[in-house]
Formats: sequence, C-alpha cells, structure tokens
Amino acid sequence: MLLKNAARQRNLKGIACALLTSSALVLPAPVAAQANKTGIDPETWTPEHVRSIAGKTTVDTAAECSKIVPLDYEGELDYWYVGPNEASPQLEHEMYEEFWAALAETYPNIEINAQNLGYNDMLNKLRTAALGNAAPDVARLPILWGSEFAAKRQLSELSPEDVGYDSDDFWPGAMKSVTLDGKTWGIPTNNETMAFIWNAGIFEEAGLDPDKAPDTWEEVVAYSKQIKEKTGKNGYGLVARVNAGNTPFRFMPMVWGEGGGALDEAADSPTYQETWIDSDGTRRAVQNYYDMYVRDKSVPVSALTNTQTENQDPFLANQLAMVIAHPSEYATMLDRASRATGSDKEAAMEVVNNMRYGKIPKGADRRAVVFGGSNVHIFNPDNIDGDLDMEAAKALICFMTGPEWSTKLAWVSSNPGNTRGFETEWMKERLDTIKFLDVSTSMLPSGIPFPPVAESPEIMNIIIPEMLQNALTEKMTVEEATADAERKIQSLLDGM
Amino acid sequence: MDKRRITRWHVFGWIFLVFLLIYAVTPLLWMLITSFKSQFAALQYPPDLYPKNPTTEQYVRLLSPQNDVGRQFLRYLLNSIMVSTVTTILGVAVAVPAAYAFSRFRFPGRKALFFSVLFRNMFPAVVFLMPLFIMMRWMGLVNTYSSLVITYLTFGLPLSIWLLKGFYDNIPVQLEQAARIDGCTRFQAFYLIVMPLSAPGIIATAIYSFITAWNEYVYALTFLNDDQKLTLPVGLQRFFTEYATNWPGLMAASFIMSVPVVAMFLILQKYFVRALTEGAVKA
Amino acid sequence: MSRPHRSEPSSRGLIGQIIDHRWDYLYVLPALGVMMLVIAYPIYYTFYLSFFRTPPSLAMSEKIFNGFDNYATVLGSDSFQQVTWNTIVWTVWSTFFALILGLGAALVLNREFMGRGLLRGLLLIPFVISAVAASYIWRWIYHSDFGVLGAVLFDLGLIDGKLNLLDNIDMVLPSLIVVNVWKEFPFAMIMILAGLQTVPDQLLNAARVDGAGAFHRFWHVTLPHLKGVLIITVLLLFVQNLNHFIIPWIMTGGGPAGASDIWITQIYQIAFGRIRFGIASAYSVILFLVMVVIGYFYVKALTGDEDRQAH
Amino acid sequence: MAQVEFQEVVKRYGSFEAVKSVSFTVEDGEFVALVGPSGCGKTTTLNLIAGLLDLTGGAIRVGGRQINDLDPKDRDIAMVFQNYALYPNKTVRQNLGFPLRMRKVPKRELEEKVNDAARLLDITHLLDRRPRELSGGQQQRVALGRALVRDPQVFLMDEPLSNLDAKLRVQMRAELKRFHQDLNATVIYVTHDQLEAMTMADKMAVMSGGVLQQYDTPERVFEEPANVFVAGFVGSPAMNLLPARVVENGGAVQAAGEGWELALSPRNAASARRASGDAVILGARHSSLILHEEAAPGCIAAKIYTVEPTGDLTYAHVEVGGKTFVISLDPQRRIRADQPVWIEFDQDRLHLFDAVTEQRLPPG
Repeated sequence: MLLKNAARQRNLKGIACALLTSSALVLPAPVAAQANKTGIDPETWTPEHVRSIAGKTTVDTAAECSKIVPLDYEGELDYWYVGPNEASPQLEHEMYEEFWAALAETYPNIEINAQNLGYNDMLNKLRTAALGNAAPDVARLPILWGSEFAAKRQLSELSPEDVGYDSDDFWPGAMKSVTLDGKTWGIPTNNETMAFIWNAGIFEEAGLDPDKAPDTWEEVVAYSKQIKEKTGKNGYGLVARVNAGNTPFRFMPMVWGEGGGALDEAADSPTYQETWIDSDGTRRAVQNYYDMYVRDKSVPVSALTNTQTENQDPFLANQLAMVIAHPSEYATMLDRASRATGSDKEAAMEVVNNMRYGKIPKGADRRAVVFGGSNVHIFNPDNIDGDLDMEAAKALICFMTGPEWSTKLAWVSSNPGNTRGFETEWMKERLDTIKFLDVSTSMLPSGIPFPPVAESPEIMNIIIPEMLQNALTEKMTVEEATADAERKIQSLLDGM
Repeated sequence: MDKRRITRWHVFGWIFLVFLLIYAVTPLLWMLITSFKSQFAALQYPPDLYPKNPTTEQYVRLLSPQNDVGRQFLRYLLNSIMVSTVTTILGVAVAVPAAYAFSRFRFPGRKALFFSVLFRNMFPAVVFLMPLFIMMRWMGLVNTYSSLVITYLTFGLPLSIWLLKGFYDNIPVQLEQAARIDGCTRFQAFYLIVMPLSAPGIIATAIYSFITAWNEYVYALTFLNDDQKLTLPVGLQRFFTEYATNWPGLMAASFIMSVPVVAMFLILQKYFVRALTEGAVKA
Repeated sequence: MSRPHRSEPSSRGLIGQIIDHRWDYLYVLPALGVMMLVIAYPIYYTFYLSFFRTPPSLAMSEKIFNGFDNYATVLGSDSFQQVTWNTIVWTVWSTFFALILGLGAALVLNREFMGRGLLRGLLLIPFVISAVAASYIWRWIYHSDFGVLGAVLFDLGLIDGKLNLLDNIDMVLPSLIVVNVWKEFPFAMIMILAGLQTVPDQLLNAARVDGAGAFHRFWHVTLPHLKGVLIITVLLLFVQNLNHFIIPWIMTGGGPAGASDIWITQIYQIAFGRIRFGIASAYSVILFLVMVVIGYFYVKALTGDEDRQAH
Repeated sequence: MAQVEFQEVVKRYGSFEAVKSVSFTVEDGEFVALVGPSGCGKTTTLNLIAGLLDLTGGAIRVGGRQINDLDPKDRDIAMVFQNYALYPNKTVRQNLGFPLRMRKVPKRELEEKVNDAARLLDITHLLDRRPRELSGGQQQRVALGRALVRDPQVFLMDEPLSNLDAKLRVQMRAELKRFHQDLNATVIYVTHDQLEAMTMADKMAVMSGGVLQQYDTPERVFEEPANVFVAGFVGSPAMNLLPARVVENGGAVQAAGEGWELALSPRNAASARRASGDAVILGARHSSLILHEEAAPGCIAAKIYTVEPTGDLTYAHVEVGGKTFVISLDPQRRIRADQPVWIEFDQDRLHLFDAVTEQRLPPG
C-alpha cells in the first residue's frame, strides 16, 4: 500500500511537471470558455435578474446524493471547517445545526467528527497538520488557501463531477480557484463578493447626499476628506495590517479598478506569470491610500495595526462613515446592535437604520471586487490521520455542495457556490428577508479571484500590505513602494 | 541601617516608587475600568476616565453558564486549570529528585547534564513549533493535553531545578544521616526531613510552573484542535478577535484570566522572594 | 569529612564510575528525558531543514538540498540589517530599563516600612499577567483613535492631535519596549530584592563607620555584593528578550513597514506567513548560534558557585 | 547495651584507603574514644558503624550480630553529630520524639520517654521551642536527648563538643561522663581532642593515616604509648622527643646526640639494645624532666628559649640539640630567656622508641 502510494506520487509529479510548462498557455482557454458556457454576464446579472430566477426549482438532496453514495453507507470522517462562531448571527448557528441534523438523517451510518476552527488559526494549523500527516479527511477552506495544499499535492483530486454535479453549474472564478496544473482539487461551496457600506447619517452631517454611494475611488477619497473636515469623524475604514487577510480584500478591488494588479489575475486570460504591481494602476491605488492616510488624515490613525474587525465597532458607534464590508456585515451589525444595552442600543439601531449598501466603487479602468468564498477539499490519503474513507467524504461533499445546502449554509453570509442554488425557494426566501442581498450578489460577476498559486498568501498577506505600509509611513515614496513590491514578487516567480 | 533620618535619597526613593507604581498599576486599572464600560462607551474619544454607566454585561456573558459563551468560557477555564495543575505537579515531581541528585550525588557527567537542563531557556518557542508538532504526531499526542503538559514541563524545569538545587546545597547532609539513624529509610529521610525544609523552593517553583503553563499561548494554539479542549488564552483570543474587536470584552476576559494567577502569586509571593534568596542567590 | 555517602569515586574509570552511580541517574532521568524529548529532535530538525530549499509549492518530502544558500538568503536579504538592528535595540534597551527599574524598586523596597508587602505585590502583578493579555491591554491604551494615553497627553498639552505610537515608524519600537519593560522589571526587582537580603549588615555598618554616605555605601558595598545576581538577571532577561515573540506579534505584527520586526517575529513570519521553513530554519540556526554564545556566559554565571563547591 | 566488634575493617575510596584493616572490640558499657588528627579515618570509622558508609572489607558486629549490610535504621544505634543535625522545622519535643515515632512507639510511651529525657537533660522548659531559638549548649543537649530517648545498643558521638565554647565544653564533658556512668551505655566517641578522650573514655583508640595505632585505657596510652605517633599525640604539652644514637662505652650504654650524651640506666639500656639499629628516639614528658640552673652530673646542657607561666605551672621551652623541649616548672621559679640550663632525665619515666620502626622499645 505504501509502495503503491509512493509510486503514484512520483507519477503525479511527472505529470505535474509536464503540465506545469504548458499550463500557462493552455489552461486559461477552457476556463474562459467555461465562463461563456454558464452564461453569467456581468451586465445581465443585476439585482433584478437575481430576484427573477429565485424560487423556480425544487431540489431533493437525498435523492441526488444517493446516486453517488448509498444512503445506508457506513463510515467515519474527520472534517475541519470555519463555521459560525460567537460573533456570528444566531441564524447561522441554527442553519448549521439543521445541516448536521439533516445529514445525520440522510446518512445515519456515517459518523462525522467535525471541528469548527477559527479563521485566524486554521491555516497554520492545517499546514502543520498536513506536514505531520495529521490532516483531516475533508476540509472546507477559504478560497485563497487551497492552492498551496494542491501545489504540495497534499490534496486529492476532486471535481464537481465526482459527486454528481456539473462544473458548469459553478462560478468560473470559483472553478479557477480550485484549478492548478490543469487538475481540479476541490469544489466551491459558497461564493461572495464584498460591497460598499456607508452611514447615511454621517453623510448627511457632512453635507453629502446620504443615499448616493461614491461611484469612483476618487470620490471615496474626496468624501472621506469632506467627512473628516465637517464632522471630525473618520471617513473611510482603511486597513493595512500585515498578515491580515482582510487587507488585500479591501485594497485589491481598488488596484484592479485603477487598472493594476499583483500578478495578471485581473487579465481576461491570466497566466499568473506576469506582475502588474509596478504599474500606473497600482500606483494610483497606493496614492489614494496615501492621500487619505497621510495627506488628508481622514481615516483611522490605527489603520496600520488594524484589521477590519477593528472597524466594526467604530462604524456601529457612529464614528466611521464608510467601509468595504462582507455581505454578512449587515446581519452582524444588526445582531450586535440588538444585543447592545441602554443608550448604546438606541445609537446602534440608528446606525443600522442608516446603513446603506452599494456596489464597490470603480476606478479609472473598471469596477472590480475580490471573488471570495470557500471550497471543500479532500486531503491526500498520505497526509491523513488514519485511512481516508472516500465514500463517506463524497457523501458529505455531495450533501453540502448541492443546491439546497450550498444555499442554506451560506444563508446570512454568502451565496451558493452551486449556481443552481440561486433558483431554489430558499434563495427567494433569503432575498425577501436579507437586506441588500441583491446588491452584494449582483457584484459576483465582477469578482476576480486571487491568483490560485502557492505563493498567493505571501503576495497578498505580506508583500502587498508591506508595500502599503512603506508608502503610508513615508518610508518610501509611492513609486519606490510599488517598485520594491515588484522586485519581491518577481523574485518569488523566479522561484526563490 | 535603621536610623529613621530622612535623607534626599529617601525622598528620591519615594518619588521613584510613586512613579513606578503608576507605571505598573495604571494599565491594570484601565483594563478594569474598560471592562465595565459598554462597547460603545469604550469608543468615546476622549475616553471617560471612569465608566459613566458601569455595566457588568461582559462578566455576566463570560461567567454565566446560562449562555453559550459562558459555558464555553467556563470550560476553557477548567481546561486551563487542569493543564496547569498537572504540569505543576509533574514539574515538581520531576524537578525535585533531579535537583536533589545534582546537589547530593557526584555521578560522572553531572555537570554537563546540569548545563543541558539549564540550556532549555535558550531556545525560542516558535522555532520549535513545527518539529515539535511532527514529533507529537508520531507519539500520537496531537490534540491531547499530554502534548501541552510535556512541552510546558520543560519551561519551568530549568528554573525549578536550579532553585531547588540551591536549597539542597544549603541543607546539611547530616540532617538526612540523623534521620536515617533515627529510623528513616533513605526516602523517608528525604520526604520527612529534606522536603519540608525545601518547601519554599517547591512552592516557588510550583507557582512559576503554574503561571507559565497558565499563560502559554503559541503551543496551545498549535497542538489543540478540538474546540472543547482549548485553554483560556487560545479560547479568549478566538472569542474576541475573530470577527469583532470587543475591547471591554477583551479587557474583562483578561481580567478574569489574570485573577487566579495574580491572587495565587500575591498570597505566595513571600515564598518566592525567600526561595530566590535561599535557593538561587545565596547558594 | 562530611562526604555524602554515595559519592565515593571508583578506581574503575569512567564506565566503572557510571556503573557505581547507576542509581543516581534514575533521579535525573525524568527531567532529562522530558528535556531531551522536547529539545533534541527539534534542534536536529531545524539544523537539517536549514540546508534545504522548501518553496511553498513543494511538499516537504520534495525539498531540495541547497547547501548554505538559505544562510546567504537570510544574511543577504534587504531586511536583515534593519531587523538585526531592531533586535539589538529591543533586547538591549528592554534589558537595561528592566534592570534599572528593578534595581531602583528593590533598593526602595529593601527598607522596612508600612505596606511594603502590599507595594511589592502590586509591583509584581505585571510579571504574572499573560503576555497575550498584556499586549491587548497596552494596545488599547496606546490606541491612536480611542486610547486613553493619547487623550491624557492631549489634555496635558503634550501633544496636539492624535497620539500615534504603534502606527509610527519612529515610535513603535520604543513603545513596545515600554510594554516589555512593564512586564519584566518586576522579575529583575524580585531577583535583586533577594540578592539585597544577603548583603551583610556588618559590611554596611562598617562602611557607615568609615564615613561612607548612602551613595558610597551602595556603590562600594551593596553593588559589588549584588554582582552575581545582577549578572544572572541580565542574562536571563537578555535571553528572554531575544526570544520574546508575543508582544511584538500581537501588538504590531512587526509593522509598520517592519519597524518593529525583530529576529523572532521575522522567523515566524518566514515560516508561517511565507511558508519557507528552510529559510526560517537557517534564520533560527543563526539565532541559536548567538544564543549559544550568550548561553555560554549564562551557564557559567548560573553555575559559578558550583565550581567553588565542588572543589 | 552491647559489645561492638571491629574485624579487619577496611574502607577504600578508589585507590585511597581511608581505613586500613582496623580491628578492636568495644566491650558492653564501655566509653571508647576514637581519637586522632583530622583525616585520620576516625569519622569514617564512626560512619561505618552507623551505616552511613558501606564497608569495603571486614566486618562490624554489634552484640554478636553482623550489621555490615543493614540500613542505618536497622542497626539500633544512636548518633550525636558535630553540628547537632537538629531538624530545624521541628520543635524540640518533635525532635526528641522523632526516632520513637519512626519506630512506631505508642503515643503515650513516646511522650513519657521524651519527658524523661528532657528532665534528665534539664531541657523541659525548651520543649516547645525550635532549634534556632536555642543556644549552642541547649542544642547540644537536645541532640543528646534525641539519642537518649531511644535507648539504643550503642551511642555514636561525632565531636559533639567541638562547637561549644571552652567553658561550656568542660561542663558538658563532665555531664557526658556522668550520663555514661548513670546509663552504663556503650559509647563510641570521636574527637580530635586527646584531652577530651583522656578525661572521658574508658578506652582510647588512637588512629592515624587510617591505621589503629593503639587501643588501650587512657592511662596506659599515656604511660606506655605504643609508638612515636601516639607519644606525640597524647598528652599536653606533647611528649618531648629527641633522636639519639646508642653508644656502648665499655659496658655503659649511652645515648648521644649533637653535643650531648646521656648515660642510660640499666633498664633503659636493656630497652635500647632491642632497637633494630643504633638509632633510637628518647621520649620524656614535661613533668619527668628536671631543670637545673647549674651544671650537674648526668645532665644535658641547654638554653632557655622562652617561658610561659600559666598559673598552676610554668612551661619552659628549652633548646636541646636543635630541638625544643617543654618542661614544667614550679611557678615560683624565676627563669629568664637565653639563660643556660641543665636538664636531668627521670630515667624511670624515660621512653625509648626504635627510630626506624618508631615502635616503643619495651623496658628490660
């Protein structure tokens, strides 16, 4: 068994090497084709369109999955995921409980040992676990993480077809994120894009139109300045901490909008071999940050040590006017406001009532947003604690990536990865009950995934934030900062 | 020495002491004050120097077994108590005979081994994270408290052994001889006569072990996966910084977490000074 | 003639002696066992890995031997100089101030007065509090937008506008040192306090009779007597500071723009942020070597009295 | 109480022999002093009896029972240490009771014995104090008491008086002797102070270099020292020793040195003839020498070096043939330094030793 695995491993390596050289040229084409095939067009995917397709079909998940794994299958499985936590809205907790109950009813003989891990800890834990061959059988990971494990061949190959679904039913951006070296290493579970939220009350105070979002990044800078000058409150919730995932999530949309990029991920057919960092577009974006932080001082001073979580409280406390936020932000804020007490509660509810959602502003070049979400992966049997129960893994994955549960598990915070979910009754219910869902959902086609290469975490979480810090502390000029980042990324690509 | 004359050194000393007291205690006071503010009240600028509408909501949330957070928190608290206690007991059980042997016996290699024990402090924890994890995995200890206890043991051991050895060096060997003639076995002589004499040292090393284990964060984060098994520092970190930075909550949790060790230390601090005096400094 | 009775050396040479003393080893075995377990393999692994290239795209089993390249990468990297300088500043000043404050506190507390025990206890609290909690407490105090320190300084007219410490290249490291000293000075204090209690009164009285003032008594009697304790304290603090990870990591993550990056945060960043265990290992080995040099003096200081006793 | 028998006891540390084949028997009820300079092996010997050290060879029997391999606790002995080794964290009462407690003596009996011992030693008022609150003499008594309560077969005492000041030492010496007489106990007492040994012991075992030099009553050790070492060690001031050559001068036997000669009495002459060669050592106690201020027949010429009056006696240090003698004088006599004197030997009390073997030459 061991020998066989080793032999397979070596084979894989050979194939991978062969593909690696050609992938740059060959791969993007089918992905682009896929995009056309699903027919998701940013122009037609409007809030109205999203509403119009909801509730059209019904789904029988048990029936669909029974074709893949018989319902009486007996097995055992370790599963790690980033699930609801203390700060999550109550509804999300309930959805997960419902999910586990439904799964237990459908597959009563599969025992699942599920670990709900914190977002901040999970990546490092998973790395050490995989290295120590103590990884779980199955894990659902944030979109950026999978490629590292795929590159190391610590994952098993897995595509929607393996659990009875059609790759065309998933977002092309999402499929890009699970594709490496021409192979598919996971299935998207949920996808979302961020939106722009603002406090209409502060806008009014500052003499701005309370119901009109800034449409361009240039306007954001101007608004921020005006808010600071007129109200003394901070305008835009800038964050630039190193090693914090939400720094690039908020900065890259601006970079792409202005026509820049880290690699060429914003290109129509990205090769992930070119760097776009030392470009006018990126420089414009860094300059915007510089103008807000250094020139206008219209954003929190603590931006360089802050993460997005530290912007929530000021926003809710009516101290901060604009942030780029997750779709679930509204639900979270509402939840927290309702839990506040005394005078806090009144103030918070007022802020929640003043909350407005809009599309992410566009730059000189386009409107763009980070394509986010999660994918589910099966680990390589070699890296697992014990034996891999493939059938049990497939049963779980089929169950969770189907239209029903990919919609329900994404209830408050995201959207189904399986686009058939948009046609279900549950999607309709969500649209009816969740404020601004149509707005955040309509940004999905503008989503650009982070480069699905192993170096992505280093580029996005370290090099880009460091570039920002270099410029914002005036250690370097904007030009020097982008040039410095260019050099670092280039040396990564050169295989340092 | 005891002349009660006030010199300029005394005045200077008192000024210095007041400054130091402010430096040491104000941050703690601010932690307490913040913990009694509501989340929004904490975000006033300039901040209120005392909570205008003091609230205990954070404490209720953390300590009430009625809700999820409270239940989880209490569980983390129990986990931490367990890990720290086991570490402390084992630490003393391991350190005492080793220190005794280093003090009393003259076996070959004694010095080199003594050095090697003291060397532990040289190595930074984060560097060992990966290899230790791999090793714990080999031993099948990942996600168990044993992995933490084994690792934590080594934090306290160098100081414990060094301190206790100093104690044993100062206890005349004739006491044990007398005891053995008086009818003790070798072990009884140690247990009934030498151990009680080194009690301040044992208490001091026990406190030290307990505190280091109680406060440890990096290994606990890496070795434990199971949500139900987390220790307090990791659990708290997860509560409060993942999706929202709730400063009053963080401060309340820091306070609750500090209470047991601070109380223990304040009660037993005189042993600590005595142990250092008799065991480490004088030896 | 009061030789402990199991100490007779044997004429049989080293092996014979070891056999004669075989039961003695039982006493130290558990302590050494657990030490070896936790240290030996990680040291070996770190050295081993430092000679391999481990890019994030390769599994560990496919790492590539590259000799001393990782060392060259570390020593030749742009940031190495700055990080090393930061490390020196961080370690030296933290140690220095912790020692000075600890010494001052110990001297004041060495006198008998009402409430001495309480004062000593209050000053010791920071030592006991977890570094994680301390980091959050101080981050909150320093907070540029809501921090109490900025507000107080503003009221006193010492600053105009927001206080910017942690997001400021020039202020961040001193600010972190203040936190670190806050946590460490009580340790220095308690060590020195213990040392002071062993200064014989006769000596001080003799100096007094000789006409020495308070300062001279301190300088010529107390300080020389404290030498041993001070050396040990300095070394312990030095080692601890060189290894200190949590305060800079939680408070700033090494930022802004690397201004508070020290060796140990760099190592963590390279290992877990950039997933380059090979380079991180080489970096660790460099840190080890520095530690070994310091460790030599440390062990010498710790066991200095040992030599005197054994002969 | 019991007899203690040493049979060819050897103790080696590596290549160093600390105790070399020592044999002697302590009779039941005897007070034996092990005496010798420091490093002579006396404490080692005591620790061998106590079981604190393991024998390398030979056997030790107490009351006929071989105890070589027994644990100290099973040997039924008690020991008083030089530094008393009182348990600092226990009260006097607990210290006294400890040996009984370890032997599981019933509580009532234990209390009785502790009280008896305390009464005997006059420390009843100290029972609830801790050792550090006691004076040296009181600690000494407690240490003794701890040995007494158990009623052991043998008492071992390791220089128990050496930490006391001179006055207290004299007092305790008397008390110890009295206790021994009252209890009729077997005591083995280690001391480096020959006076202590002389005054207290029934028998003295003089040791040097790990070898038992002489084992006998103090009187005999004093009067008939077995060798040069014992002669020089026992007695204060020490015996005066003078190397000499034996010269036969037509029937008369003379001892001669540098610039002096002494005709030996027939008895001493007979002794001298037994020497292995012609070299002997003359030994004379300070009291057996008579000082003349004028030349007299049979005397040796000498010169006063210095004079030490002590009240009872005056000691004159006298230079003889490159050596210094100490001679006791009546304090009434007036002698000056550098004064020429003549020394007369009391031939009946003259000791002769073989200069090669250093052994005593028995009288004819």
